[in-house]
Amino acid sequence: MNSTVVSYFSQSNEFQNVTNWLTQILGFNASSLVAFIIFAVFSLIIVGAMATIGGLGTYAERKISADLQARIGPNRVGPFGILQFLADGVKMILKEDIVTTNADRFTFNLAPVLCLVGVFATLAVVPYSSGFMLADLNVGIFYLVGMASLVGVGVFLGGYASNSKWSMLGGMRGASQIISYEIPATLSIIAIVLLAGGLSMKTLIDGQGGAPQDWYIFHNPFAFMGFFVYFISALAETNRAPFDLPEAESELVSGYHTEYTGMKFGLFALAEYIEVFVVCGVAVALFLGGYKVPFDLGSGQILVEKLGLDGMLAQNIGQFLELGSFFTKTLLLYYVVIWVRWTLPRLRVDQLMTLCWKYLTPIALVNLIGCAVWMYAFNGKSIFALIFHAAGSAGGH
Amino acid sequence: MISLSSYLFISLVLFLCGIFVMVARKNIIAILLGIELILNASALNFAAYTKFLNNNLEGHIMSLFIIVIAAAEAAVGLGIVIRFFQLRESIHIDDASTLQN
Amino acid sequence: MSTLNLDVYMPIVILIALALLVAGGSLFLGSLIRPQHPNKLKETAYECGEEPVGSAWANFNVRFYVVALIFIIFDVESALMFPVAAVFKKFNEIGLGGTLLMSILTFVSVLVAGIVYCWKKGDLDWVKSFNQTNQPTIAKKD
Amino acid sequence: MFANTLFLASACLTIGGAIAVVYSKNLMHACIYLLASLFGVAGLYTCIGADFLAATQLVVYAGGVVILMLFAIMLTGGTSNKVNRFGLEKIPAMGNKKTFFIASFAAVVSAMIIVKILIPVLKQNPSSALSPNEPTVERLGTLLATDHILAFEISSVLLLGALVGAAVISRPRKEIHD
Amino acid sequence: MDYTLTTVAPIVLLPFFAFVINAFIVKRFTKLAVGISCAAIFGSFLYSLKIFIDFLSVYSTNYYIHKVFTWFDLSAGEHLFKVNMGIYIDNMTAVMLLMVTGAATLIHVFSTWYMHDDPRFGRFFVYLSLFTSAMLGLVLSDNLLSVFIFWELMGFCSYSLIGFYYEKEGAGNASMKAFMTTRVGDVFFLLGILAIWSVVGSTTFVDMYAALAAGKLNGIMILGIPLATFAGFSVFMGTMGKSAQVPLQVWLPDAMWGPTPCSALIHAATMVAAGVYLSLRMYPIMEAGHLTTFIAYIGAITAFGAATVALVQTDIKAVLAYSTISQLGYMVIGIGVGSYNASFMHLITHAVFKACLFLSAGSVIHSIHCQEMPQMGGLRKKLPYTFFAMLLCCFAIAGVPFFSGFVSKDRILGDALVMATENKAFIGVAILGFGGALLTAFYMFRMLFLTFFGEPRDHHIYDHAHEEHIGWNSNVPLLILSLFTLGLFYSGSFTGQGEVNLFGSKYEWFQTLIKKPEVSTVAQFTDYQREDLGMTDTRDKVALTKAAYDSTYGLSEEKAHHIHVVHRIGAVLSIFIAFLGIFLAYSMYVKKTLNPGWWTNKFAAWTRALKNKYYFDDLYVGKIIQKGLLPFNDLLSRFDMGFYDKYGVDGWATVNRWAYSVSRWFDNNIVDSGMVDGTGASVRLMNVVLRTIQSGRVQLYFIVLIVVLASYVLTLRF
Repeated sequence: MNSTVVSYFSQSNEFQNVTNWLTQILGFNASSLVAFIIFAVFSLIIVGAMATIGGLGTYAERKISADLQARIGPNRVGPFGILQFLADGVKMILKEDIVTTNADRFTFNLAPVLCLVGVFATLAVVPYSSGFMLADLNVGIFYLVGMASLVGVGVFLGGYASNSKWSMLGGMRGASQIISYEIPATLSIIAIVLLAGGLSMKTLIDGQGGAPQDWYIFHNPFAFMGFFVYFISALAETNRAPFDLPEAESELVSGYHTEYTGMKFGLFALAEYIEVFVVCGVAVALFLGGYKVPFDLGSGQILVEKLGLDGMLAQNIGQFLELGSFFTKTLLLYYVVIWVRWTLPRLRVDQLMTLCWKYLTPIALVNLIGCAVWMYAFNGKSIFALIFHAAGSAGGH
Repeated sequence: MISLSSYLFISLVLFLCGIFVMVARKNIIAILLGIELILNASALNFAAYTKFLNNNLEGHIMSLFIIVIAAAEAAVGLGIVIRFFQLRESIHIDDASTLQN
Repeated sequence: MSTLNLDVYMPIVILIALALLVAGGSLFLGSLIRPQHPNKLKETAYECGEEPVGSAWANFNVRFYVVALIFIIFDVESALMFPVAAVFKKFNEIGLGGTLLMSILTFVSVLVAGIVYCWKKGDLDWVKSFNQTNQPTIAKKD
Repeated sequence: MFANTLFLASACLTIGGAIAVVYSKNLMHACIYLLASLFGVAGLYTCIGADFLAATQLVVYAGGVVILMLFAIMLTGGTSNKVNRFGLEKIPAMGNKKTFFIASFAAVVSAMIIVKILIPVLKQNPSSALSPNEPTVERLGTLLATDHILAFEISSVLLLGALVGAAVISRPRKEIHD
Repeated sequence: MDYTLTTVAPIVLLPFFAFVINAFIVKRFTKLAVGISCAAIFGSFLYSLKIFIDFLSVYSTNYYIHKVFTWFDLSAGEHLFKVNMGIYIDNMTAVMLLMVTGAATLIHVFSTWYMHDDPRFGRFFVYLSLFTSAMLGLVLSDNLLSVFIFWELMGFCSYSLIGFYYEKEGAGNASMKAFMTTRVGDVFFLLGILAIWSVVGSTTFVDMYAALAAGKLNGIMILGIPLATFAGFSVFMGTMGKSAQVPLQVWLPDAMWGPTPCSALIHAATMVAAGVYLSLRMYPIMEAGHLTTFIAYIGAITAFGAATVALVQTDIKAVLAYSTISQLGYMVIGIGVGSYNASFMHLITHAVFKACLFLSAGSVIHSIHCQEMPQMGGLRKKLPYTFFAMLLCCFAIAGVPFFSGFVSKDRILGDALVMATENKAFIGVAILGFGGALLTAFYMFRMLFLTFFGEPRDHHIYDHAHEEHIGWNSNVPLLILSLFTLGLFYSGSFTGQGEVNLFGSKYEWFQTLIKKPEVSTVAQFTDYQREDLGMTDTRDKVALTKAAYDSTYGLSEEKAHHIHVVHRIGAVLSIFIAFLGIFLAYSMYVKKTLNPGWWTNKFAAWTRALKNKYYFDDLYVGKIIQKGLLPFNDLLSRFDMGFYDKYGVDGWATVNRWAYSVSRWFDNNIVDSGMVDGTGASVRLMNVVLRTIQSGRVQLYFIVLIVVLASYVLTLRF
């Protein structure tokens, strides 16, 4: 626990005081309890934020699509229709919950919960800022891959449990699509792990810098390709267009959630939108420098030196800058995802599989090998470092 | 509470459930579920022993390879089941009692 | 027990609990206020307005399985690759990068051989070419 | 405190899942219970500091094996009971009283074996002083890249064999006669 | 000059990799495969040359390189079981490497011409590469175990090469014969290895010498035979098989079924040389086992007998094959009479001139598509280069002064003569040796005269002899090899001391560099270290001065004088004999003053015996296999039928039948009479019972497994 929320707070004196006080009152070491409380509070905050982002995602999607199609989009509820998602949520809760007669009730109820659990559990390792991370696991990125694969089980079970042919087809397609595209995504991640030399999110981000030339995407040509492979695979993994085969409304009605109504459908949708955010966040963390801010503003050192601010305050400011950095990049990617959805036509199922197995996976393998060879050949230096080094040695001395 | 004996107990229960499933079920896929349980029990044992006895990570390596082998076994086993189903339209274990045909 | 340093896993448990809570809570909340008027027609599965014919739990095409199969092999491969990849940088710094690179290359190339095999044999093709008449026949019989 | 909670929860999930697998009458449900049990095992791994193993358990089992099993269930006709063209029960029942009786006999006998073997081991009372959990990924990677390099490489051959073998077996094929 | 395992390994691995690569690409890229093979062996040759030059620059009898690594280690506590592998290079190895790679390179080059229109052109080179690499591995080995591995590998390769034209029945039979005959020797060889291992605990040569020096082998008996005798004899049996000594010589003449270049390789550089090489390495054991007389007589009988058989052969390759056996006999005589370095020298010189002879014969055969000498004649004008090369080689093999054969063979014969003067038992050896030398000169020149001189006896063949198809890659190897038949290369001195002497000198490099491994002095070898990777190098440089040489070979004054005198007599005698043989051949086949037909008529029975190769094949096939092995086989089968089947199987059946009837009665009357009613025969009843057990129900098996395991475990006491 070196870079989680709790460790960030434990730097301040008040935290120690509160802990000691509680220890005296309760008669046992309360640090765990305090940690639990902090974690619980921040988990709630994050879940709330994510629910909002997911909700706003639906709003943004409709608004952006309207822009792209020269329409106005939602504009009734609240200013510019921004409260539309709340209205949607209320509607979801109020809708009747229908379970078809032939459905497998247990599985039918379980499927959306599984999706939601899988997505929420991944939130724990998303690095929002250097101090604002719920859990900095040693196996962070690997854990994320594992938890995200629960969504595939959820989708499949959702399709299965409905006992409807559309759902079943959608569920089968969705599961096989999710698992297929997990491969190029994982291989791209391994390439970055090779560069960074660790699995924890902190290690992955610390290898990069604030300025773009220090990001892993520009580390070498293979990582550059790897970013696109990862991004395409992430799109497919979250069943986003142009890979929304499982819910292709023109052929499968609504895919695996055809039979779902009300809040259960809402849970699927929420899980999907949060997952999009998570995969964008992972792309940012792995390739685009994560929460890093240029000039080392994140640690606040420069503020202390130049402006003479108090250490803790400077650190807090740095944290907010980092949060801003991370969310800006992530939301930009989020925008790209929506943009892509309304720009590109949907793939056919055979094209989908061909793209995954015959293009992305071989490219990802080449990237992996290429990154390893690059690391070995240039001793881990990025292409910019090499260029600067060459330019420096050519120009000076 | 976290002790070797508790881990051994859990893996014993897993193992017995696996045995039970393997013997009681007549569905080949269900039997494969039982095999997965047994493999998990053994992998858990390895990890527990390496933690409580010597703390070098050899047991983890062993567990890792058990997981690898379990995955390979599941892939091949289910492939056989599917082939068998294509031939016989059955996945009853007692139908799979001849070596030929 | 404090030596076990398990507190890092706290947020994961909390988040999973929260997910269950959110799902259960919203469903429970909805059940209090939402209407409940089931009828037989409403509870039939959607099949373009027709009466559903048979169960949806029928046999599916085996190519789904082949995809899942290749997936699981690569999944396991990545599980083995992750720790090795994580130490690659360290090994490279102490001058053992070459040997590790060779072992990674060997490992990957063997798997590449597998995927090339599947590619050549057409297991990666979703739609089989037409002159190939090895479509499953039994599975479609009933 | 939290460690105990995590351990208890994981253990309950594991054992409960396993027992549910035993008593489930529906194959699909049994598969889901298996998933729960495997999750519990992952939790148990984390309790003894095997974080990488836990993540591997999640990736390989939750993401891989369970999906594969679900697919296989669907490919063999789901869980509905039907009679095939030979008049046989197409999707066999999950067992009956007789098989359960035999199975409990087998379980009891194997429990006797294991307890017989385990008791002397537990009597020796191995040191229960717990060492603090340390990150395992790097050590595992070093072990895999040095001491167990052969196993590492050979496992790729195993996986290759599994891939080719299973692909050949399950490849759609035209039936020769009939 | 700092050789390690990895730096020496390319000598073996280059041809081996050529083999591996070619095995895959040979079908499609034949030319490339051939190129790879030739390049690989040439690379090995260059490397061997470097090693040889390095050894010459040290110029010490005691300098050697020995590297070991642990192959596997199964030691458990006290019980040591550790197998080391390694390389051992001393002067002998260096010379041997140079000879093998050099001859093999030239044979490869020659083969590109000889085999180029063969449908299996490429595959031939695949075998050649493996064959050469096996031989090189054998030469480099430091222990008997790896020698045995490479030895068997060579056996396999010779099998493939002799049976290369497997469409011909003769070739298939010949390959089988070669394989089986050498196998007889190999079994003994393996026994010898095991015997040595059981006592020494290692199969390394140096360990063996050390154990011998320490007297560990004294007093240990195997089957009532002293260990050294047993081991030495067993290993020598291996040599007899591989180097075609009486009575296991029968395979070598048939080996000419293979393509001629492969015969050249087998007869000269690799296979037969391996046997003698092994015997030289194992010399201390054989000496300690008092086997020298036996070995000398085996050699003498082989040398003389094969020479006599060669007299009547009409096939040009058969003559050469018998001359090989005969010359190998001389090498073995050399081992037997203690003429260690002369024997080794003869191995080298013989390899060179025999390779040249076979290649020349190949050139002739390929030009006229015929191997029968009576149909040749007068080819001197058609094939001038071949004739020149063959002439030099015949001089060499006949023992004409200034040629290599004289230098080495004369020394062996001289030593045999010395031994004969000292020990009456060796008189026979000397007589047979000199007689063989006479016959050698005779039959070699008979072959030469029949082939190249006189009038063409078959004009059809003569007119179609097409020299124009002969390219550089056939003539150059011949000429290079024939150049090296000059004695100068072997009896010269590399240090500049002393003169080149007709009878050899003390300073000639062979004499000074190759030293008999003496068990008293090799004890120093034991101090080499075995570290983890075994990359230790204990080198012991002793600059060889004249004084050092004299002290090493210290002999008393009068004895030295005696030896000198006897050697001089032997030399004169052998020169006389060589010229006598040549003169006889000349007068018989060129001048025709003597009629060979008269001789064959006079000694008709002998001629028949010779034509039939002393009836060895008939003996083996007719007597030993037909009369010996087959009746034994019959006996065994009768035992099988009469005893096992009658009492064992049938008796058991009776018991079973009784059990069936009991159980039937039991079932019928007590258990369930209705069930058994339908089943009449007891066999069918048993079927039913068995089928219920073997139901194919995996779960049932599993339960049985658990129950059995439980019944085992629960009875254990912990």
